[in-house]
Amino acid sequence: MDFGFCLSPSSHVKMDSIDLTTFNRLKETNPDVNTCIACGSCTATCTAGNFTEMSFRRLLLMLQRGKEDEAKKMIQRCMLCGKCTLVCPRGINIRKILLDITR
Amino acid sequence: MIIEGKQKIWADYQKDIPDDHYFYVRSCIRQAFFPGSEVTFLDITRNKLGKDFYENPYHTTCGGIAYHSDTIPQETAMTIIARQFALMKESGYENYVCSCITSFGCYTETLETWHEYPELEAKIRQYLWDSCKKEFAKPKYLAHASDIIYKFRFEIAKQMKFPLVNAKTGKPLKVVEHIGCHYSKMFPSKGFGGAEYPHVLVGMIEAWGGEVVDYPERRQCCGFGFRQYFVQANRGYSESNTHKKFESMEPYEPDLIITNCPGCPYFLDRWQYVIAEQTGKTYGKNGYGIPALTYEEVAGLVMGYDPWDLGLQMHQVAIEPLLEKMGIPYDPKKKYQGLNGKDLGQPMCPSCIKSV
Amino acid sequence: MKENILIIGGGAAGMEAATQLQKLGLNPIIVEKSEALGGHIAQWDRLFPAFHPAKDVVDQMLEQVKDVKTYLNTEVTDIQKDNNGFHAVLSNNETIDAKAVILATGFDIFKAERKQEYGYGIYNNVMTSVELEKFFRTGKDARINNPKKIGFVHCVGARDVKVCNTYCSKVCCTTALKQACEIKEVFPEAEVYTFYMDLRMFGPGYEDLYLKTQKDFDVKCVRGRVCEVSEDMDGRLVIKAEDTLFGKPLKMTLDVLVLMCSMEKNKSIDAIQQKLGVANNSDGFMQNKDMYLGMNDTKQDGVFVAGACTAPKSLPDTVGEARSVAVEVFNYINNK
Amino acid sequence: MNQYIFHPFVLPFVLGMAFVLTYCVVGLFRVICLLPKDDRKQFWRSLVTPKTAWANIRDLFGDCLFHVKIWKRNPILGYMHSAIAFGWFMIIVIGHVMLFTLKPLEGVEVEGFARTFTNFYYPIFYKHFATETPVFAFLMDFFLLMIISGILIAVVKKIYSKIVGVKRVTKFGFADNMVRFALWTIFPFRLIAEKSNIMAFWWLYSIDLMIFMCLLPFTRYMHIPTEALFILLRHAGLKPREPRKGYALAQIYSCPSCGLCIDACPMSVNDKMSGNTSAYFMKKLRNADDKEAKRIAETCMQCGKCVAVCPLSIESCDIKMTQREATPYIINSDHSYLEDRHFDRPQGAEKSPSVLYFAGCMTQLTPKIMRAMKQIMEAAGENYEFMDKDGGICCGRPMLLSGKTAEAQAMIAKNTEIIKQSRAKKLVLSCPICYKVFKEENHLEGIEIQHHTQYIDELIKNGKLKVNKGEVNYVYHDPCELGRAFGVYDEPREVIENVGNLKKAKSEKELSICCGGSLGSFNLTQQERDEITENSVNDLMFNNPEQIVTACPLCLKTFARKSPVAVKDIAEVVVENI
Repeated sequence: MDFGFCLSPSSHVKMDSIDLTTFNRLKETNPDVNTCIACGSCTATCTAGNFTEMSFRRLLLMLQRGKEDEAKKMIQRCMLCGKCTLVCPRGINIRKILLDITR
Repeated sequence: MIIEGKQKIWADYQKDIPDDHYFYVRSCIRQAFFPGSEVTFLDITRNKLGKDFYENPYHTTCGGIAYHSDTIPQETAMTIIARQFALMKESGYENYVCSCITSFGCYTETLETWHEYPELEAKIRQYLWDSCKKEFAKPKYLAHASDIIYKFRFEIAKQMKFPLVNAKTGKPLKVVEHIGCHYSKMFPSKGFGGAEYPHVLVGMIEAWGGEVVDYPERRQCCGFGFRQYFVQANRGYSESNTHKKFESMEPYEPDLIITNCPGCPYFLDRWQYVIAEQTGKTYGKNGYGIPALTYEEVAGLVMGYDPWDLGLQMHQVAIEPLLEKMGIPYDPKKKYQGLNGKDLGQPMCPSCIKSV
Repeated sequence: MKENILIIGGGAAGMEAATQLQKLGLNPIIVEKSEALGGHIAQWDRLFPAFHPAKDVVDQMLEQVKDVKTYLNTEVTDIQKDNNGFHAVLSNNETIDAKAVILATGFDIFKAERKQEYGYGIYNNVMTSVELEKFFRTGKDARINNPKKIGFVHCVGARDVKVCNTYCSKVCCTTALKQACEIKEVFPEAEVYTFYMDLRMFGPGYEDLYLKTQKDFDVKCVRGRVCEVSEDMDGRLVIKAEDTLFGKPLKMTLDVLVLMCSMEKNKSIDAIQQKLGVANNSDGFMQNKDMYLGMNDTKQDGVFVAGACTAPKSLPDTVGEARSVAVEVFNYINNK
Repeated sequence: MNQYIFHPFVLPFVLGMAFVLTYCVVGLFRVICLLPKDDRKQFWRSLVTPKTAWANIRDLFGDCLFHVKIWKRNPILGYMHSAIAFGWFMIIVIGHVMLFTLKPLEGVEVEGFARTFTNFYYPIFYKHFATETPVFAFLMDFFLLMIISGILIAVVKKIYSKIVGVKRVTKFGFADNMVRFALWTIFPFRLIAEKSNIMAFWWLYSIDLMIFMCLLPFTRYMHIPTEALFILLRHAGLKPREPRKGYALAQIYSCPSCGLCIDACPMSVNDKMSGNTSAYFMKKLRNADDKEAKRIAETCMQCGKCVAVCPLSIESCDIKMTQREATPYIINSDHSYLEDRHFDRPQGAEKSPSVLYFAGCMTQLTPKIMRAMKQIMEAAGENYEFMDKDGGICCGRPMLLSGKTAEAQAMIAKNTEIIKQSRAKKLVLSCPICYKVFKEENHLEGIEIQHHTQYIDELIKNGKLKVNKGEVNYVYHDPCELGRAFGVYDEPREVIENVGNLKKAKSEKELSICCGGSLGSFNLTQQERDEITENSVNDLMFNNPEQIVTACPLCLKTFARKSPVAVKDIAEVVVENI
């Protein structure tokens, strides 16, 4: 029966059931991923971010919140220019992490 | 769960309710949704408990729906409320009892606002005079009708015929209590038990032999939300709220939901049908739903009122399994007969949720 | 003859002030309401940022005040001032005459049950940071049974107009990270989350602790305040918060929730404080003369303050103030 | 067969020789077959083209026999190598010459197959079978002693490498050590055998030869036969395409693991990182250790210094790139959002700019370079325009470095399109990383591409830009992608000499040490990079300059972290002296 409306999906991130395989795999080779302090420098300087919604800070969070599909879509925008790595105050090897996600 | 912790909070959030002589105002929508509830309330309080309840035939809506839907400004809503108070004053009462939670919220909000901004009260006083030539007095006590039942829950328990107990097994029924958001979430001190662990319905359930279910989404709104429900495209949000609650309470296998707000029982009841149609899922046993009743209906049931006199046939979720559990006799043939014995006609049966 | 200085409160501030006053040739007298010196710090297991045993510090302090005249289980019930100084009556009916009074009354821990939505005292597995510290000391707490997921809520009773505490309690952020590391040490397999509004790592080595927490202990810091806690059928805790950095609400089940309770003004001294004419500031703590150069002075001649009675303070802050108050009092006595 | 013509002790040698010859022929066949078709054609053609043929002959002698490059780098090592290689070669040649000039002993004549077979080992063991004339005797002894002198140096180098000026040497496995030991002992045994004619030493000599030749294909000494092929392939102008096939394979086997690249590599600041150097990379490839080869390939900063110092000019950087390209990606890039990017012609500008300036991503992080360039172009009265004032598109070099060639090409094409839209005659770049891409990848025919060092040098030389000579002592750091990649060494130095005093660094030009910030490496951590930077800064500070000047925004940012003196871009220094 068409009621003209339907159940809207929950916007909650359900931490009990999210799949962290990719993030955990990443963590093994890049312990850096844990040290992000979400300052957003990477996003602000991003060459691709100048034209798109690319944000490494958010991308890391997506992986930690089970939004792997969104993360994979976002990472396609990256030009690997490495500016993010240069500005990261925690010295995270962002370019390596980005490459590792795509391989 | 540490019950002592709750009891401490309940003790902290108590309020004075006068013993007698109340001015009663009705809810706009309850009379349509659950027509037996207010009648039962008045019958219990007047005839079973011997209290003086006065209804002024000139009272109107409190304006809450329009106010919360942003169709009238606050001053208008306040002036409507001021007129209700004027009626109370004219009738010689000072204890104001409303049937509706939205109204209760509006009255509380108005009184608190006037308390903080006396100039606004003066302005409303002028508006009321200009428009109706009436003068109001602020009620000495403001209570919601469920507060009254709460206050007299033990008196009711004394007259109880069918406690909230499974008649066959002797085990208490598992009851979900759902409080209307505007009962105490805005002003925690105005509700029995406060905002986080309200006691008003819990007190009734415990007094009448039931067992309260405290499930993770207990605090969640039923999803009525005027703006959500009134616009068809937004109704999905409303339904989703209810859905979330049912998903959360399902593992506890509750026998009954008891509510104190006009919207909540309606939505907790009707959405079960919509969810069943859309997802094929029902939350009661054997394809039934979970009955969602008003506190007056529950009070009526335990006191031995005839289920059809209480208007329980107006519920979407079939009430019969609950009646059987509680051992309440009922005549299935009379389900769709009016008070005058005339056939009301039977509703269509939904495909996914059992209605008989 | 050595001048008497009355110190109310035998915590870190009181003990350290007494030590220094003694060295300066004055006669400090400590009045402590509880049964032992040490104050809150004596209840602590280890101190941030370097996980130093608190007992070490307390023992050193106790050693230094062993010759100081100390009243335990004693409160000041009355105090009067005249030209000769202060005359205090103690709860044991003794009287003390002193030339100056130091209020070193410290703080109280915020009563977690006041944040009803967190269900402290209602849900079995909600505990406070103080209780967790006790667990670290004693290894015993009925609520901690090999937990798989542990959450910390920052700012409980701080930065919260709903409990009338708008100030930041300063030390809870660092304490939370310290405790997160410690619980991870005890249960290495557990997932540990902290829910913070801002992480205020204000001191030397604190930011390093933060990095260590993230890198070595894999503690997950979520920016967002827990808004609601409930219990599921198994007695585990279901919490809701927003991950504000991600912009989405978040829901998870935890085995233990630790509430980082803020510091509040110690109200048991209110009556004496009033008699001494020391006002409170807008945060409800004692008002000092000014926050830059007069932090140990009050508007009342001869009445001094030190430590967390004026604002939430860390141990080093408190010790620093205790030392400076000793100099202030020394100068006050000598210039009289 | 006469007993004097044959003795069983020649058999181990014959066996070893047969094995190594077979192996080499099969290997040669494999390398040539695994070349892509076009490459193979190109190779055959090069063998008959006079120019390349001459180069082949020159290098075969110069490199394989005389080791001219090692002589230039380090005379002691040069002598060591050529003593062994050339001496051995001469012994073989003279031995064969003797075969034709001398009659075998006792007038025994052998014909047919027996004769050929005899020739196979005769020159190697002739002393046992024949007596030579004094001239030959002298020559043979001379070269034998020459070899032994080379081996002596090798032994000393092994015991204490610093005597010969080598800090780090390659660490070897069992087979390599065995062969080395065999090599060291072959000639002393021969000497003893020849002088004493004791059978045991002839046996030892022959067995040594066998060990050497049988293990040769599995060790670094394989470079002896392979190098010749590698020289031919290199002169054919081939590029490695896959990490372990064709041309790359020839290079892998040509690497002698001499370890010159280890000392040269900027990463050799500590033992752990020195394992990332090219010598080890080639070794891992030879051993088919793909995991390690991949790791090293991705750790390399691609500064090119190992190639610059390699006596064989093995293109290890290119092979590492093929290794990177071989790593598959599961997520492809999508840069479709760049499609509608175009050249933003400034409002009111009717004329096309004559100079188009592309700052590049890295220069966006060093705005002072952009500002200085602006001031220089203003001062020179140039008609210029910025290409990426509001953020441009990455040049594509980082994508190339990550092995994503196709994706990089899309970005390169877009930038080409934008440059062409501008109708500028000249493209000036501040970033050597971009410069490399624009020079090598973008098809910008008719547009002159200059790095700003070249551009400023030109402006000064043609008088458009007037500068004053200041008193400051500068040292210039050669960015890898400008210096080693394109040999732009003189222009920046001339510019600096125009505005101040140029001090020398310890290592200059093609030996300059990467700053450590290179985009080439994926794996280096910040701490590791910092160590490299510190070492590079120390090298630059050799003559106590007052300021470090570089010409790359990335070097600038990297040095600034660690330098005790001010670090400036060449453009800034020029602006200060206009």
